[in-house]
Parts: sequence; C-alpha cells; structure tokens
Amino acid sequence: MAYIIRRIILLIVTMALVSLITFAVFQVMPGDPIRIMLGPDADEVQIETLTKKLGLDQPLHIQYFDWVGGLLTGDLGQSIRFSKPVSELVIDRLPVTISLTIMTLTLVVLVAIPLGIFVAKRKNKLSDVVFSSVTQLGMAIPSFWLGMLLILYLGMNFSFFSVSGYVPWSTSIVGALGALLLPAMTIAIPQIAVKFRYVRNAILEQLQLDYVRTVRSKGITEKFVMYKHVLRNSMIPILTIFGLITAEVVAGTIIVEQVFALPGIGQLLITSISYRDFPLVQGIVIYITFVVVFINFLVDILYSILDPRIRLS
Amino acid sequence: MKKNKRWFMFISLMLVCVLLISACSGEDGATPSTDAPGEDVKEVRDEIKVRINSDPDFLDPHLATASISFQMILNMFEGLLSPNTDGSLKPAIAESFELSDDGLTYTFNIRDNVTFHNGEPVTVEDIQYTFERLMGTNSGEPLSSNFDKVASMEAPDADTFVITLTEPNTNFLYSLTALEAAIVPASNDDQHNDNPIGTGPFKFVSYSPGVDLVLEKNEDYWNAELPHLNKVTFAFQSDDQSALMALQAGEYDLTSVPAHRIPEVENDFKLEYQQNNSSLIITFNEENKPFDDVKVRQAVNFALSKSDIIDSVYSGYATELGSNMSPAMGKFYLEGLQDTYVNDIEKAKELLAEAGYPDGFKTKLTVSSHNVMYTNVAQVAAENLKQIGIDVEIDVVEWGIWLDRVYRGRDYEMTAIDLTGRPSAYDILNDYISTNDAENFFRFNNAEFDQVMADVLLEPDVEKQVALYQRAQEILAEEAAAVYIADYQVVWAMDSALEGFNMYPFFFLDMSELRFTE
Amino acid sequence: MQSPQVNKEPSTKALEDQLLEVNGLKTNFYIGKGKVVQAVDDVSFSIRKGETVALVGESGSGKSITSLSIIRLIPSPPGKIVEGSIRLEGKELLTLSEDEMCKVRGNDIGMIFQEPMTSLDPVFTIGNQIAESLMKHKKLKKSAAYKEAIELLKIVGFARAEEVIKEYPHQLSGGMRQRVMIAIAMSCNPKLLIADEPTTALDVTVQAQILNLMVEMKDKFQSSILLITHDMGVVAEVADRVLVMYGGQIVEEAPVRDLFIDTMHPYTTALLKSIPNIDVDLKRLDSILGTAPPAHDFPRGCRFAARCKHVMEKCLEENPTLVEIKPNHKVRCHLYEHQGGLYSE
Amino acid sequence: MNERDKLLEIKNLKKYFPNKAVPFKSKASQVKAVDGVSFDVFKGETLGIVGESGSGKSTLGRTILRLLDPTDGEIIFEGNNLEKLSNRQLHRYRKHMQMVFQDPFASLNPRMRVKDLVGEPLALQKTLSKAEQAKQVLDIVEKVGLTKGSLSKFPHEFSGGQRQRIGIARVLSMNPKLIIADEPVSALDVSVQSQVLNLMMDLQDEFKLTYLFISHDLSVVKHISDRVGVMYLGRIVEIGPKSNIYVNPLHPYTQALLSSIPVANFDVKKEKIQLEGEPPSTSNPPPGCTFHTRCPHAFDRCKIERPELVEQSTGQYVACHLYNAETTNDESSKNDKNSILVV
Repeated sequence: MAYIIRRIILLIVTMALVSLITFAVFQVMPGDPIRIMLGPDADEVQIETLTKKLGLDQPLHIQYFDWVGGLLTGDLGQSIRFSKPVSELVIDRLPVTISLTIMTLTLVVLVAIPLGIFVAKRKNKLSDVVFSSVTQLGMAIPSFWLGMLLILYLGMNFSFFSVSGYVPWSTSIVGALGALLLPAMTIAIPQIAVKFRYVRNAILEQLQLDYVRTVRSKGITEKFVMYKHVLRNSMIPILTIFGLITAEVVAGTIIVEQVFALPGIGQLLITSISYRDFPLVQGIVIYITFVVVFINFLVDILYSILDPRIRLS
Repeated sequence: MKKNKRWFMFISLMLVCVLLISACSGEDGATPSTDAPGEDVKEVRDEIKVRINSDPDFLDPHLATASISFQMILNMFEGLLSPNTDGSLKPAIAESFELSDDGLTYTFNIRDNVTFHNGEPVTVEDIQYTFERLMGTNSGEPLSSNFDKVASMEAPDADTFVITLTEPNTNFLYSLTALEAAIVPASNDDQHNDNPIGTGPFKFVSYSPGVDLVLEKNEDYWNAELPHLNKVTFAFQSDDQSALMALQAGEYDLTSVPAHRIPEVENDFKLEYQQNNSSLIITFNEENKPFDDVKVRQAVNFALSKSDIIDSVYSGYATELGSNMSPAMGKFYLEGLQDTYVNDIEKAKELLAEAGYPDGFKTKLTVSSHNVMYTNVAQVAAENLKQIGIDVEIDVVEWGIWLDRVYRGRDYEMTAIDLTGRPSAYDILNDYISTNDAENFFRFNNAEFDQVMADVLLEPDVEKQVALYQRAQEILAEEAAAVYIADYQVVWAMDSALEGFNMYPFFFLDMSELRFTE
Repeated sequence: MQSPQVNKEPSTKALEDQLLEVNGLKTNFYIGKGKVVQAVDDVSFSIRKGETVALVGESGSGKSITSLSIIRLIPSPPGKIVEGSIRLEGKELLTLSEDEMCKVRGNDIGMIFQEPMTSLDPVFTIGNQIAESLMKHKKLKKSAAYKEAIELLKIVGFARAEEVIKEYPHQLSGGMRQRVMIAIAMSCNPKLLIADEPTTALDVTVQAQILNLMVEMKDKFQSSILLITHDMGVVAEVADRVLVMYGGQIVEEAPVRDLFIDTMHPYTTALLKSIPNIDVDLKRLDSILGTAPPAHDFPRGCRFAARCKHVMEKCLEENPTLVEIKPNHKVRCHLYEHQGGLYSE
Repeated sequence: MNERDKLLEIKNLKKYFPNKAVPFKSKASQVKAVDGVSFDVFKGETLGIVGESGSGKSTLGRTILRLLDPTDGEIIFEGNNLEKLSNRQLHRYRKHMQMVFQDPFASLNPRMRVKDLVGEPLALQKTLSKAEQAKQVLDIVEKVGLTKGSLSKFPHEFSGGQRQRIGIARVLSMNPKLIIADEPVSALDVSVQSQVLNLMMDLQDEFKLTYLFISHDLSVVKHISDRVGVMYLGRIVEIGPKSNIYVNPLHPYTQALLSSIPVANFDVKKEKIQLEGEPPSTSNPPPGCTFHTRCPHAFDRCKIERPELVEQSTGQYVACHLYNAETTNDESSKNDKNSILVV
C-alpha cells in the first residue's frame, strides 16, 4: 500500500515537473498559435477576435495556471488548433498509439526472445556471429528509412498491408492489422536487432549459474532446463530491458506515425508543438508521462510476479 | 502449476485491455480500402479519397482563413456568388444581381430552390445573419474587415437582398463568394465549426483531426446534375513521400506531387498541371538600408536568375513572373513584365555601385522550414547574389517564428515566400503591398501605386479597371517591390479514370464535377 | 555429443559388488589459443555398493571435474571427456545418448553441490523442485510427487515440511537449503550420491548435522557416496576409502585409516601436516612450498616434483604410475617403486 | 595479569543496522550485528575471535577500525578513546590499526603494480628518498616471501596465497601496531593456508605485532591465538586463554562447536554434541540468552535474562547462567565482577 502511494506521488511529481518544463519551453518559444494556424492570409480583425475569444491575449503564466486549474477539475482544456477538447483528441488517438505500442512490443517479445534463445544455444557458432552482425546493422537503421523500405517491398506488393492511414479494430480486424503491422515492424525491427542480444546474454548468464547445474543433475532434459528454469529466471533481467524499450517504442511511434499517416498521439504531438497549441501539448505530455510511469509500475508488478524474492520480502 | 495460472491471468488481462481499447475507438472512421483498383468488377466507383497536406484550420467558413481549408470546405459552402475557373464570378445562391448607377447599391435576387444541408430552405434572414456575423454586428466580434464600408443591408422581400455601400468598390463582389462570406443557416449558430452546414454540393459527415474530413453528396443540391460522387474523403498526410506511396498502393485517388517526382507517376496516373496563381517572391524589408534604395532592389532583380530557380526548385514546372499577377488571371495580366530584369550581372553590379555598395554587402535571408521550397529557393538565390558581392546568410526558421518575426514583426532583411492566389485581381495586387494594407510586410511605399489601387475600386468600367491593374503591375516591376520569380504549378496526380477535374486560380479542389468514368 | 574413446578392456575388479568403475578417465578443457587444460588425466577408481569414498584435493586438482564427468555435466564447450570408461553397475555411461543419460542423472546418481545458497532455482518453490525429479523419474502425478516431497523433507529433518514445500529457496537458511538439496538428490533412491564439497559453505555446527544426515541417508537408501572435499577432518569422519588427487591425477588411494596412519605419498603427508589440528598442539605448521603447476602446462615428470621434499632426478624425468603397494593402498610415487613389485601385477 | 599492557579496550560496543527489508518499523527491527561486546587486546598477543556466519565477528572488526560507525560503546586504543578524537587524530590512529581481508584481490587495486601497492603508504607518510623507499619496499616484499621479480607485476598475475602476501606486505608498510585479520586464510587452499599462517606468526615475532584474528575455523584460531573469544549472535559468550577454551570449554555453545569439528582421530571417538537447528536471525534474536533456543541445558531463566560475562577460572569468562547460579544470591559481587569485565 505504501508502495502504491509512493508510486502515485512520484507520478504526480513527475507530471507536474514535466508540465512545468513544457511551460518553460513554451515561454521562450516564439510563435503565435492563431497566426500559425491561420497563416498569412488571415484578416487582422479575425485574428484579434479569435485571440481574445481563446484567451490567448493573456500572459502565458495566466494561461498555465488556468490550465492547471482546469486540470484539477479533470478538464484538460481546449485545443487551439483543432477547436476541440484536448481529452477528446487524446482519447480519439489513444487506440492507435496503444495498439501500435502493444503490437510493437508483442512483435519484439515474440521475435527477440525466441531469437535470443536460439542464438544463446549456439553461442560462438556461425549463426551467433551472423546475428551479431545483424545487430550492428539494426542499430544503424533510421526508422523512417526502414519504414520506407517496408512500404516499398511489402506495402506495394501485398494489398493486406496498408501504407497509410488507420482502420479501427471495430471496423475490420484484418484492416487494423494491415494498417498497424508495417509501422509496428518499423519500430520493432531495430529494437529486435538490439534486444535479442540482451536476451541472449541474459540466458547465457543464467546458464552459468549453479542452479542450472542442479537442475541438470536431476536428469531434467535440456529443453526443460531452458524453457522452464533458465527462461523464467532470465525473464527478470529481460523484463528490465523491455520496461526500458517501452519508452523507446512510445518515442518511436512519434516518427512512425508521421511516415504511415497514423492518427496517433505522436502525430498529434508534433502538430501541437508546431502549432504552439499549448493546452494540447500539455495534455499529451501529461499523457505520455503517465504511460511511461505506469508501464514502469507494471514492470515492477511483473517483477514481483516473476521473482518470489521480491514478492515475499 | 500455480505460476502458469498467474501468467494466464496476466495475459488475459492484457487481451481484455486491448479489446476494450479497440472497442472504444469504435463508431466511425474510414472503411478499409477494399476498393483497390481491379478489385471491384463492374460498378463505377463513386467514392474518392483525396490527399490533403494538413488539417483545415476551421470548418466554420467564417473563421477559416488558411487556403488549405478552403481547398476542402468550398465543396460544402456557397456565397451569393461563386468564383469561376478563370477568376471571374458566377451566380450561386444569388441567381442574379443589379448594381445601382452610383455603384453603391447591390440588389441580389435569391435563388428559390436552395436548401441547407439540414433541409431548411435558405432565407433572406439567413443571409442577413451571415453578414451580421461576419461584421460582428451583434457579437462585437467582427470576423472580417471586408464589410467595413457597408452602409446598410435589407431584405425587401423573401427573394431579394440589398446591400448598400458607403463608397463604390468594384472589388466588393469578390467579398461575396464562399471564400469570404459563405451563407450559413442562422439556426446553426454556435455550431458552425463542429457541425458545418452550408448549401454546397457536398455535406459534412465527419472530421477526425489529423485523419480525415469526410463529405457526402448533397442529394438536394440546387443544381440537380451535380455532384457525381457520393462520398469524398480528404485524408491528411503531410509527407509527400508517404503520400506518393499511398497513391501507388491505391489508397489515395488524388494527390499533389512534387515536380521532381513526376517521372515516378506519369505512366500510371493522370496528371493535371494547375497554374495556381500564387507568386513565389523574394522580398525585402524596404524600410531599412540597403533595400530602401530602389537601385539595390533592382540590382538584386538583375542578379537573380529566375530560370535557375524554376529549373532547380520546380523542375521547370513554373511560369516566370514580372509582378504579383500570374497569367492565370487572364486579361488582368500584363504580358512582358517578366523580362524587365533579364539576368545581367554587370548591370546589377553597376546599380549596386551607384547605390553606394560597390563591394556589395552582407545580408540575411530568413525563410520558413515548413516547406523545403523556400530553403531551396534561398540557396539558389544566395548563389546568384554572391556573384555581385552580396553575401547572403540563410536563416531557416520554423513557420511560427517566420510569421512572428518576418511577417508580423517585420524584423528581417530578405525573405522568400509565395503569395497565395486569389480570385480577385484587386486582392492579388493590394494585399501585402499597398500601404493601406495591414499585411504590408515589405514596407513597400509608393504613392502612385496606392493611388492606382484606390482609383480602381471606383472605376466601373472593366476595361479601364484592367488598364489600372496593369499600371499597378508596371509600378511593382519598375520599383522592384520584390523579386517576382514565378507562378509555380501544382501537379495533381490522379486515378486515370477520373474526369471533371476543375482548376481555379486559387486553392480549391472542386469535387462537384469530378467522377470516375469506368 | 561425440562419444569418447572407450577402454574396452574389462575391469580388473569386475566384482559383483562394484557399483561404479571409472577407468582411464581423461577430461580436457580447450581454453583457446591452442591451450589444453588436462583437468582430469587418467583417473581410475571404483566404488563398491554401500561404500563412502572421499575424493580429496585442493582447488584445481580436478576433483570436481571428475565428479561432473561421471554424470556428464562438464560444461561443453570448452570441456570434453576425451578418453576412458565410466560404468555404473556395468553399464557404460559415456556411450549413452543424452536422453538415456538424463534417465541416469537424478535417478541412479544424485548430486549435491557446494553452494546451497545458489544451487536451487530461486523462482520455483521447494516443492516444485523436489517434485520435478520425482515426476520425471518415478513418473508420479503431480499430487503424488508433492506428497512424496513432503515425506522426503520430513526425512531430511524439516518439521514443518507441509509449509516448506510452498516456500522459495531465499526463505531458507543455508543449512536448510542443503537439506533440500539432499532431499532432491535422494528423491529417487539413487545408487550413488555424489556430494561435491557439501559442507564447505556451512557453519561448523550445521556441517556436522549435514554430514550426519548424509550418512543416515546412505544407510537408509543403501546408496554409495562419492564425497568430494578438501577437509581432511570430514574425510576421517565419514569416508571408508580415500582418493587423493593432485594435478588432475590420483596420487594416493587407501582405506581411510591407512591414509592417515600410514601415509605414503609426500603430498598427502605434507597436506596432513599443514592442517592445524585441534587435538594436537604444534608450534609451527609444516607447509608445502610453492604452488601447484598450471594445469595447461604440466611438467614432464611427477607433477608434485617441484614442491616435493624427497624429489629425485627421476621425478623430474618421468611421471610415476599409480601402483598398489599394500593391499588396497596405491600410490603414485617413485619413492615406492622398489617395493612396488609385490602388488603391481 | 593486570600488569600487561592493554593495546585496545573495547567497552560495550554495539553496532546496529537498520533492517531494510522491513519498512516503516521502529527500532525493534534493527539488525543487532554487534550487541554489547567488551574485551581487551594486549600488546603482542593474538586474540582469536571465532563464530559462525552471522555471529557479527566481521562487523566487530570493521567497527573497531571505524570502517563502520559504532552505534554505542567505547573503543580505546593506547588509552585514547577513539570516539573523542578529532578526525585528524582519528586518522593518525587509524594508521596504527590495519586490516587484512579475506579476499585480498578485492582490496588490491588491479591496475597497480606490487611495488606501488606496497610503496604507496610509504610514499604518503614518510620522508624517504626514492632509493630508500624502493629498498624498504623490497625489504617488506621479501619479508612476506615474495621475490624481487614480483615487484613490477600486477595482482592478477598472482595466486590467492601470493595475493594475500601482497595484502599483508601492504599492511606492514604502514608499520601498524594492531592488525585485524578478517578470515585471512579461509579463501586459500590448505597447503597455502599454512604458509600464510606461518608467515603471520613470523611477522608477529619480528615486528611485535598484535593480532585480532577473526575466523570461523576453530583449528586455525587455536593454532595462531593466545586467547580466544567465541561469538554467538552479536555477543561474546566465552573468552579466555586458548588452553582453557579448547581443553575445558564452559559455555555449551563452545562445547558444541568444538565437538562438531571433524577430526582425524581413529583411536578415541569423541562424544559429539549435536546442536539442533541453526542460529536465529540477528534481526530477531531470542530474548534472554540468545543461545537458549539451541542449548541442551537451557532452563527458564535463560529465556528471560541475558547472562553477563563472568570470570570462572583465571582469565576465562563465560556468559552462561549455568555457571553463575550461585552469584545470583550475591547481587553486589556480581555487579562488581561485571564492572571489571576483562583481566
């Protein structure tokens, strides 16, 4: 209980800090949201009317405290750029980003772990060396470029893959898969290329440990040794890494959503920053902070599920 | 084993989460693109997906100002009049009008069978409401300065609407198109942005920020023959590369294509080249040294090679200009001005020396980063200007900063920008340049130009108007108000089965006559 | 796994009561750069049914590798059994397939290791880890295996066995974990229990308990024990027969009493003298000078020669063979060769 | 024996650690690693401290050296109470007390050559010329039985026994009065262990060193020590001359401990005292005598009252109610004895 309270306090402090930093950045960033939105063709009269109407004539710190005030009542405010409530915009886009994140993580887990095991079993053999080289390559690939490649080779040749836009799961599961698979692969492939190495090393490290010898001495076959004991134990360090990549994946979605025209949080964030949409930026930043802290929390809980030493201490 | 149970619980929990999330996404959204070419066999397609670079600023036509918004929403709205593809006007909600001899009173005859998308007929009260809203009569929040000189408005009967001006304005009719004054229903007050209702050939279905704007056929459109399409989806995609791929994958039916990528699409898609009436310029802050001196501006004009820029930035798909006015404006355009400053380095050096800068000078060219076009132009220009000793530092800034610093703050030396096309010759020449325009960021100041622009508003005779507009163009060229480089073409690539693609001298993707032929 | 070259000649002591016969065992480690560590070099010995044999040596002498070779758990690579024969009740272990070997491990041979703190899998319950063996070898159902596990825990001295099966290793002390290890090793009534330094990491008072328990278990299950240790005290108290290893080879083999009273090999002698004895007051300990030679670079002659007080010229030239000097007392030393004829064939 | 010079006096020393595993709890959950320990160390002697894991013997050594801050109690070195010294003075006294660790490798900088490892303390504190320094380093290195050639080698090039020699050389170069050796030979092979023990004894004679020798190995402690203290759960349960402790142990724990040692003696079978269970946790020690949970002679009083160290024979003190039953009648004499804990 105390642990959960501490977590919640940490979450609140982090969110407050992040929002303050965002505020500070906006303080020094030039650019008037109304003008950016309307462009040079706007009628001055109209700009004046709108600025007043949206309260943007107020100094930024007043806007900030208004926003904080709203936040305390659960109101994230109104987006300037889209003339819609921030919460509505964020919630509309959540399914996309969350689906993409979960799909990416699933891909990473489903590929990196078996691949890591595969390579660990063949330590220092040819396949191990080959995959290590692939790692180097994987780390060097920029994700937008990889996205383009995937679009060119998969998107263009298989109508199953969609190269642009999003189809909600409720409309068509196949459509949603088609829309998300390429972007998920785009984020996942470099992650897999790097992370399977960690899995390999975690497993190799476990294989060195005394308990493995004990298990073997009981006459347990190598398959069981690997999948029941070693893998389960390796999950603890692996989980740490996967907790970390979640943040990287969320960051990855920002670029990939641009490339694939996916209407997710990342795309919204970029738009909101370039349009100086202060309430929207704050809303998204709060959301992302929440997600990252929440995932860390989840990882901690998973730790305790996996590791009785944590659970029972 | 107990641990397996715990794992199972965890995995099911995750699954439930995913399902819940996806269920929330629910309701609407685009259907999957099962309409890939070749898949449907017989039926002629009646739905189209058009790629647009970014979201509209507002759906409320009175709030919207970005040209990109009108590109879409003009399909939903009409004014009393409508622009034609050649820059002239045609009747719309007003069937006809009369102008009094003193040029002050406009009497509009309202078309009978026009209804709003919500089924209500258009009444003179709605028209009255529209103009009052724009003028801020009741709210005190004016949304346009176009109607400052309106003396009165009245509706003597249900089919007639009369507007009286305080002084003649030959450009006034251009304020009555949907670009400036879309007629909207009074009953929809306060909801124009969330649920836009107009009288145009298409009606609003949904808008998902960052995703798309969906319109559908207005079955009760007063012109019974139009439109042809049942559904139009404007999908937002800012990245040209991705858009091109989506076009090739059959997910988009229509998109603009950067000129240098035309070879990739010209075999499989139908291309249309829109002379879009926008002028790419490099201009100066003419209040400060050295650009307050006309000789310096002329020297820059002589030094810059328009053809270099057109070739390198637009792959040749552009027309050289001599002033703001583009050949797209037909008779208003003065032919020949583009040759006022033919690339001549010696001449440029001479002028610079006369102005007191025999060794040139250092300056800064500030451009926005939101379109690579500006940076590309700036690089060519900097190369050109180096030849006459002008050392140009290129400063690339964010669009918001450009607007703040250059456009509004006028805190700059040189900049490159394109001025969006307008249907009205007056607007093209007056905006940004005339000293009575608040948007004069060049700080151009020429008494004769201002006089000509004032005279033209009072001149009822069209031929004489043309003469005045042409004089204005001459002044801009002579005074080297800017380096008028080119009207670049927007190249549209579309499904080859599409027909009826109309092009206007401003940003408008007219969907009303568009249809698939097979 | 490539099967090593097997000595086909029949065991000289193919007696009925022989449980384990190790013959000419040779295990190498290939540590790169062409270096070969001869961790176990031509080791032969046997264990009778019900007998406790101690394998004594300092670190690096090859005693642990010998035990791991027997159950074929040498980390491979880099280790490899290159020669020899290991027979359990006459059945050659080195030629068994990995699957068949798995049926021997835990079933015919149980093993206890030195590090009770780390030798149990930290994420599974005690019950699970005991039952795993039972389910594999005795083909018990899960519930039956757990029931049996509780019985085993009671036998090894857990009063609250029902609770302990639900606990995790970290909840137990070192001594308790070693009891669990014994329970696991004994779960399938193995014929041979290999205990690799089972009490080294434990406190003296606990060590005594564990040694007692092992002896009890041996009697109860009628197993034999191969006890690997460096503690001469433990050897004296528990073992019937002793094998002393040095430099990967057995240098002396004798019944426990003989070894202590009629010590032959200079290394064994020095070893015994260098240990402080609680019952004997010595002003100074005898110590063996120098250190053991590196296992990847043994000298040509006797491996102990460089540290031996009685070193002769011959010792530097020729490595002596293990010769039976007295009944059941063998030694690998040139000093005894002149009297060796009696018992060496 | 009072005339003997006390080098070090420890009075009621306590070292408690917060128990991190139990958050939000009061002092009750402290780990009492050292719980009221008092003894003296005389000049030139070796005091052995034996105990099983968790008995607090290592913590005791570290606390005396002030590597850990004591929770309570006094440490008096050559008559100076270390608690009352300023930091600078403390620093000076610390030089007189040095520690030899179980794992010499962990305490030797792997990137330093032997000559620098050994010479570093010399360079710091003495006004010697380079040549004199080098000579002194060589002297010390040869004293501990290493060759001149080893001077320019790195620690990893040595075996465990040799590393322990380097560790000892390094300590010797500080010219200490007291060396606290914490399990100095338990990581070594038996043959090497005897070399190091012999070395330590030789050095003691030569340099008039005083040792506090901490080990779990009763045989080793017996061999090297003059007096022996037995620790159990943070307390000293018995302390006295080696001959008394090993021949006539009084405390039931000491007795059990001694009888548990496996020995090679085939003629006389020793009677074994088998202790049940393992030592309880220091974070939750039993009340009264901490040994009562395992003691074959425990009676009611043991569960309630903590026994104090009482002298039973010359220099042999035992903390056990079995022996001071009679003193309970005479409260005053008992208190008297408690005030002078050590000889």
